[in-house]
Amino acid sequence: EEPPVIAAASDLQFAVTEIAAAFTAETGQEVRLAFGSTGNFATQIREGAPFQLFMAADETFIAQLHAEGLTRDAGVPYAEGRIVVMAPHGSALKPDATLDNLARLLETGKLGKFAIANPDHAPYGLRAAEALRHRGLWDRIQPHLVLGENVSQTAQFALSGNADGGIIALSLALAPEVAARGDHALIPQDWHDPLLQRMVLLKDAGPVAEAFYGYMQSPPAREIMVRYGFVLPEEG
Amino acid sequence: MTLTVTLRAEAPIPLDLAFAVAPEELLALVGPSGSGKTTILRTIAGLWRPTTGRVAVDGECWLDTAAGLALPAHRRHVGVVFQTYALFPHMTAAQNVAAAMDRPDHTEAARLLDLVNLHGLSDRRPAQLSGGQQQRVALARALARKPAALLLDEPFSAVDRATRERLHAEILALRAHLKMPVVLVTHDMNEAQLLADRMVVIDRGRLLREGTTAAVMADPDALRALGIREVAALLPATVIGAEEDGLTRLDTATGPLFLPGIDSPPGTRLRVRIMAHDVILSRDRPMGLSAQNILPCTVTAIRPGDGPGVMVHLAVGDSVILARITRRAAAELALQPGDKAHAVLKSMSVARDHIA
Amino acid sequence: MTLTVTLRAEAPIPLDLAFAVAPEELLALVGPSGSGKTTILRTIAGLWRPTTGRVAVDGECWLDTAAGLALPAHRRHVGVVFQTYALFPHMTAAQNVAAAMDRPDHTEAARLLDLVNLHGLSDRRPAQLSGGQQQRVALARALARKPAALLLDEPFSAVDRATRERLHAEILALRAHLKMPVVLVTHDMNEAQLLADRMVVIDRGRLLREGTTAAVMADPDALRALGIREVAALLPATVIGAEEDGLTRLDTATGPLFLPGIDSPPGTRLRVRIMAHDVILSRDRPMGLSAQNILPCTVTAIRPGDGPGVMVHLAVGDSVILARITRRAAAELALQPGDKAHAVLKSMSVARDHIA
Amino acid sequence: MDWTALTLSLELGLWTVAILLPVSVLAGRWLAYARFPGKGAVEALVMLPLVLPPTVFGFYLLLAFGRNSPVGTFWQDTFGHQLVFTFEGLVVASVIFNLPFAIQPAQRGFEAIAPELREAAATCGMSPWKSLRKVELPLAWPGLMTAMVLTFAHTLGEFGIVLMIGGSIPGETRTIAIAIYDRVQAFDMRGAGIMSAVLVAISFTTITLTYLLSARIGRRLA
Amino acid sequence: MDWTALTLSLELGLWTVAILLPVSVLAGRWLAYARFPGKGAVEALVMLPLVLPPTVFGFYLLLAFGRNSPVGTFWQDTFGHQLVFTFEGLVVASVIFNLPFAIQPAQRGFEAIAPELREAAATCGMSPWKSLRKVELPLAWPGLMTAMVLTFAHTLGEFGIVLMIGGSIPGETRTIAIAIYDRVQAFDMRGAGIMSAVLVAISFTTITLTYLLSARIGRRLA
Ligand SMILES: Nc1ncnc2c1ncn2[C@@H]1O[C@H](COP(=O)(O)OP(=O)(O)OP(=O)(O)O)[C@@H](O)[C@H]1O
Ligand SMILES: Nc1ncnc2c1ncn2[C@@H]1O[C@H](COP(=O)(O)OP(=O)(O)OP(=O)(O)O)[C@@H](O)[C@H]1O
Ligand code: MOO
Ligand SMILES: [Mg+2]
Ligand SMILES: [Mg+2]
Repeated sequence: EEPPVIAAASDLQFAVTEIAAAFTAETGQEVRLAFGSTGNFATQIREGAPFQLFMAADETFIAQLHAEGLTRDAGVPYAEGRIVVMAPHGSALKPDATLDNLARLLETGKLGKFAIANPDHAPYGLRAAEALRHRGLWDRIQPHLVLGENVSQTAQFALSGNADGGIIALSLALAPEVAARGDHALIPQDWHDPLLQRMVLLKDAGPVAEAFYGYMQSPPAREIMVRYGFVLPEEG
Repeated sequence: MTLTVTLRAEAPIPLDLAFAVAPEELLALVGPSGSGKTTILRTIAGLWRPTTGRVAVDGECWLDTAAGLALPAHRRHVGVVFQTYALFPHMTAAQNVAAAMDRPDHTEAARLLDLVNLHGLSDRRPAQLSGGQQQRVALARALARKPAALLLDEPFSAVDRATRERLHAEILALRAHLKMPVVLVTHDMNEAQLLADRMVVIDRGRLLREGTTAAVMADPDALRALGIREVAALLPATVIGAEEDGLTRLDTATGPLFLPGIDSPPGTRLRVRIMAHDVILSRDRPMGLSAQNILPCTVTAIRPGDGPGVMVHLAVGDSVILARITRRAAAELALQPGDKAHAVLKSMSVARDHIA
Repeated sequence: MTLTVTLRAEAPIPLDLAFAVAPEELLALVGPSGSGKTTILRTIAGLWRPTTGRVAVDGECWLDTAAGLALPAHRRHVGVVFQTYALFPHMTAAQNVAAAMDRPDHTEAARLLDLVNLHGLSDRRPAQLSGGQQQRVALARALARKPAALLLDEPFSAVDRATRERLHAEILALRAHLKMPVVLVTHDMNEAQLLADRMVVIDRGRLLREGTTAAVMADPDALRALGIREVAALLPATVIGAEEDGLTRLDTATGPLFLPGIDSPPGTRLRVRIMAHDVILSRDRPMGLSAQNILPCTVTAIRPGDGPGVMVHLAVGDSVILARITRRAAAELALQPGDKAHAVLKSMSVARDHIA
Repeated sequence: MDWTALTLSLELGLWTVAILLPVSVLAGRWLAYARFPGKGAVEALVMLPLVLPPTVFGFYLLLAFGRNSPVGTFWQDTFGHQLVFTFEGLVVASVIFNLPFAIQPAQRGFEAIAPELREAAATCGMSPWKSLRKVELPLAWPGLMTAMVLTFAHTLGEFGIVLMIGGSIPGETRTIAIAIYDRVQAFDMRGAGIMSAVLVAISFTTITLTYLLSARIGRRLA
Repeated sequence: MDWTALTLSLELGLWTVAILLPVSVLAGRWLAYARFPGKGAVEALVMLPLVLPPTVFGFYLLLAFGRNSPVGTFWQDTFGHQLVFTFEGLVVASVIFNLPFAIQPAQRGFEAIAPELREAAATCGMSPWKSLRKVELPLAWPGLMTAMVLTFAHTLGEFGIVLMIGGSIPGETRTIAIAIYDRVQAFDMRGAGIMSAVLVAISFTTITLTYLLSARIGRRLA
């Protein structure tokens, strides 16, 4: 029997990989992880993808799948995502929680490109747009935007040196590989709607997936999630 | 295995003709460049389809537009030598030859390549062969098929004289052996006359003249269409034997003929091509000439040409030979049909390639 | 504009020869199939590079391996007719011809196509032309270049007799007009002898014999290599005028010659090709023969061949004619060098294509 | 280095090539020789898999082959398992997506054969099948080569379709392209670099060898 | 319907084709005629842009052309603006990525020309340049056609590289492929369907017309 496949939003890359390793170490059971876009996973699940557990970046997808009877239940929220403004070392942009530096660069015409995820479909992109709107920068920043397909790609844009910075997930910014490349500042939680992330067991879920589902809610997993900057439901 | 061909088409060239070739018969298809010879061969082979037409071999019908029948080329049992050779560039000479066999037989392929004088070149690809060598591979390939009809489109045009003569002999031997009809397209009248039993002269897609080679070659109209001045007759002869000075004695209906360079054994029946312009006429038997062959004969007809020459038809036993002399000479000799005369023929004016 | 050629190579074929062609001169390159003729033309044209060699025209050096010089083909001013025609398939006949001009001149292209008897076919693509028609387009294209040297690789092999004669005349006229050296590869000895001033006989890449056409064609060794039995001499003659019966009177060093079918105006100097096997010898002037031309001459040499024939060399004024007669006849006539004799020649045995 | 993913990609490439070789021979030959009105349209049709972004094309394929589709239902009934999210599904999608790369060059390969050689083959008594084997395939070989190498290389690098149809299941549908993509997404530049280098090296070797052998194979087909 | 994105894609396709046509003629001709050891390796090299997933290839291009790279610096100094995240950047990336599609079929096209025809061109006094124009281009035309149509179609559908190098800037680097992808991701199936249909229809028409005209162009080149 092959280990179950778990579909996870790409902002979970680092956290869930580490949790899965811990899970295997603890239980001796293995899971296979597939990271990708939440929307794609939802479509694939409708077409019969053999995932047993789905960890979405946006809980609305879970609700839809539940309504269509494809999930075991309504699932549980497992985290709330946070966004940061991040700039690579040596950038003109100096990240600050209030985006003042970004605003100044915009005014003085010193800002180059600025990366966010595509707000049309990427949850992190939508929240980034809300935050920029809240700060009153949305209209002026338009000519500077480059749009990533998802939040990981946005991070690549922001940190490759070709953009002055961008807004990405805190969970990515805390990953050592990313953190090493620049500085970030957490954007206030009330500048955007919450990024409520929910996971759900799918109809065909087996015992190992169930065990992992449980493990995700256990203290060791929660500890890892916190380390990667996720706000956990109870702490909300 | 008679091959019968009837065809009619409007485009790309108006064609309208019919002919037949018996098994073991070799038909020469002659005519000016662009008159439709290749197109006719392509029709027989199934590579071109006329508006209406019928092609049959030995009762087996290959094409019958009336009946809506058209056998694809690969199911017609023909051997074709294309004007452009069309060798397979990725195969060696031997592979090209073997490609035409139903089951490749490399010994046989080697034998055929020897036959066309290509010994030792069987592993060369076409690009490594000279023009004449390629043409001979094409001939070997056509023969390899053991075809029900052999179609040769100027198959010796790029081959030197010596090789050509050798190939002529091979074709004649094979034809008798395989009992197949052969259609030969050629611009070389000597070749046509020596090899062919019958000739079809075409011009602009139409049959101008058809008949035995002797008859066609004696017909000034047909020859004019071909732009030919060399009329010749074929005199049947039997080899008697070699004389000590190297000449060979042959018997004809009217007496002995001494010719050089004949290797055939005594008893062999030959046809000697005697060019009309090579024959000198004399009323009396001439004396003291270097010419060795003086054949008594009877004048049967004197036909004026459109130039300064006349064609004198001479009966020599059952055969006819032709003498083309000037009108002036005819007048001086005062020849009349029925007169006795002597045809003077040099031994040396009959070249080896005029004997088949 | 003399073309000089020296070349040596080991592969693909061992080649080792040298020759030169003067401006206005036509050199026939003859030899068995596969002997290297095409390779030599390709060397001159710059399409093949020998191990060592030199090719120069009129002092301009095209190839000099010693000096490390090799002009690319497009900078050598040659006109080439390829054995396989090599027409551009995407161009019409006229476009093919114009493609060889530095600045396309469609009037000139049309004129050249007329010259090769292709009037009305100038808008056809090669695929829509017969073999002989394609060959003539190739000839027109080679001429269109107004080359410093014309290289012809069996340029008339696919063309019918009448057209061929016409093309012979055009080539001769052009050569005189353009003053270029011409190298002609052919298997047709008649063609070679009529058109060529000199001949080079090659065999397996080596020069076997080189000399004036008359000399080479009188050399039994050279002829044997070519598989040829038709020795001939060229007798210079001047046209006097047409007689009323259609024969033309010509003057030679030894008296008048009456030949049919000569259209050239009085005063034209011609060369009449007299085949050795066509000449009959007689000690006394023969009487009562249909043959019109009886030329007094002196025996200069009697050379035995290796067959039953001997070659009698006859002085006719400054020229030489050859008579090939049987040894038996020579013995009967008891000919000795220095003897007077009469060469008997039929008017009709000199065909129109034997006069140039 | 994810060797499983690499093996999977190579297998996918080989299967795709193996299936597309006969397809491109038949379709390419037909398009090369047939003359009919609307041929240009058919040739354009063959190109269409290219014009949509692979992920989108994959998305539509997923709908077309998914478990709610007639094709998906048929496959399920016939083979007892679904088509999408399996290796078979990847092969099918890859074959469809690579049609343009396979058919066009093959067609040009057949078009380059002089008609007189096909005629010579027929008059040598070769059936169309034998003519194909002995004359046309060897002569069209360079075109077929191009078709196969383009297809193989493109299959290795294909990402969007494979992701949509396959779902990136490790060991089953996660190809080396997806694995490298994941490494890049995870900012694991070292891992991505190693995988890329290995993939490029293997591809380079394979394709070079293919070219070196191809002349020989082309000849041996004769 | 995002007409701006469509126009952008068509422009990108045309630019790519326009640049790759001369490149593929030169490189394809050289590879077709030249004989040298290691030619198989050069041909394999040309294929390599295909074997990496486009997004990854795009990522490496982003690093190679980025503003900290020598290329990026040079571009900035020469043209006064950066190369990545601009239309020019897309064109450059697209040209590189399409090299295999352009060069291989062009090479086969040149290889299909009988050597005797090039020889005839030379003895007709045509310089290599004139021979190319009058003889080789018309005869290699089918191969060049394939090269150009594959390149054009593939550029329309290309997503990964365009996204990485371009950054999906509306009106500048957001091509129709990205726009359609975004619609699909946003579950706007109607919008995605309409855009896909328009793209397919326009591509189909363009390619069909190209094929129909190509024979004529090929001839007129003569
Ligand atoms: N690439 C090659 N490899 C080996 N041998 C070759 C190659 N090319 C030509 N040859 C040989 O070189 C010889 C000379 O060829 P060439 O074409 O010059 O002959 P040719 O005198 O023109 O003959 P033909 O009258 O038949 O046209 C031939 O025997 C041919 O087989
Ligand atoms: N596709 C075509 N379109 C128009 N005319 C054509 C086409 N193909 C052949 N022809 C013409 O048909 C005629 C007959 O051609 P064919 O090849 O049968 O002549 P041929 O007698 O073999 O001549 P040759 O002795 O020169 O080979 C020629 O005048 C040729 O121009
Ligand atoms: O679902 Mo994402 O990780 O915002 O692209
Ligand atoms: Mg013909
Ligand atoms: Mg030759």
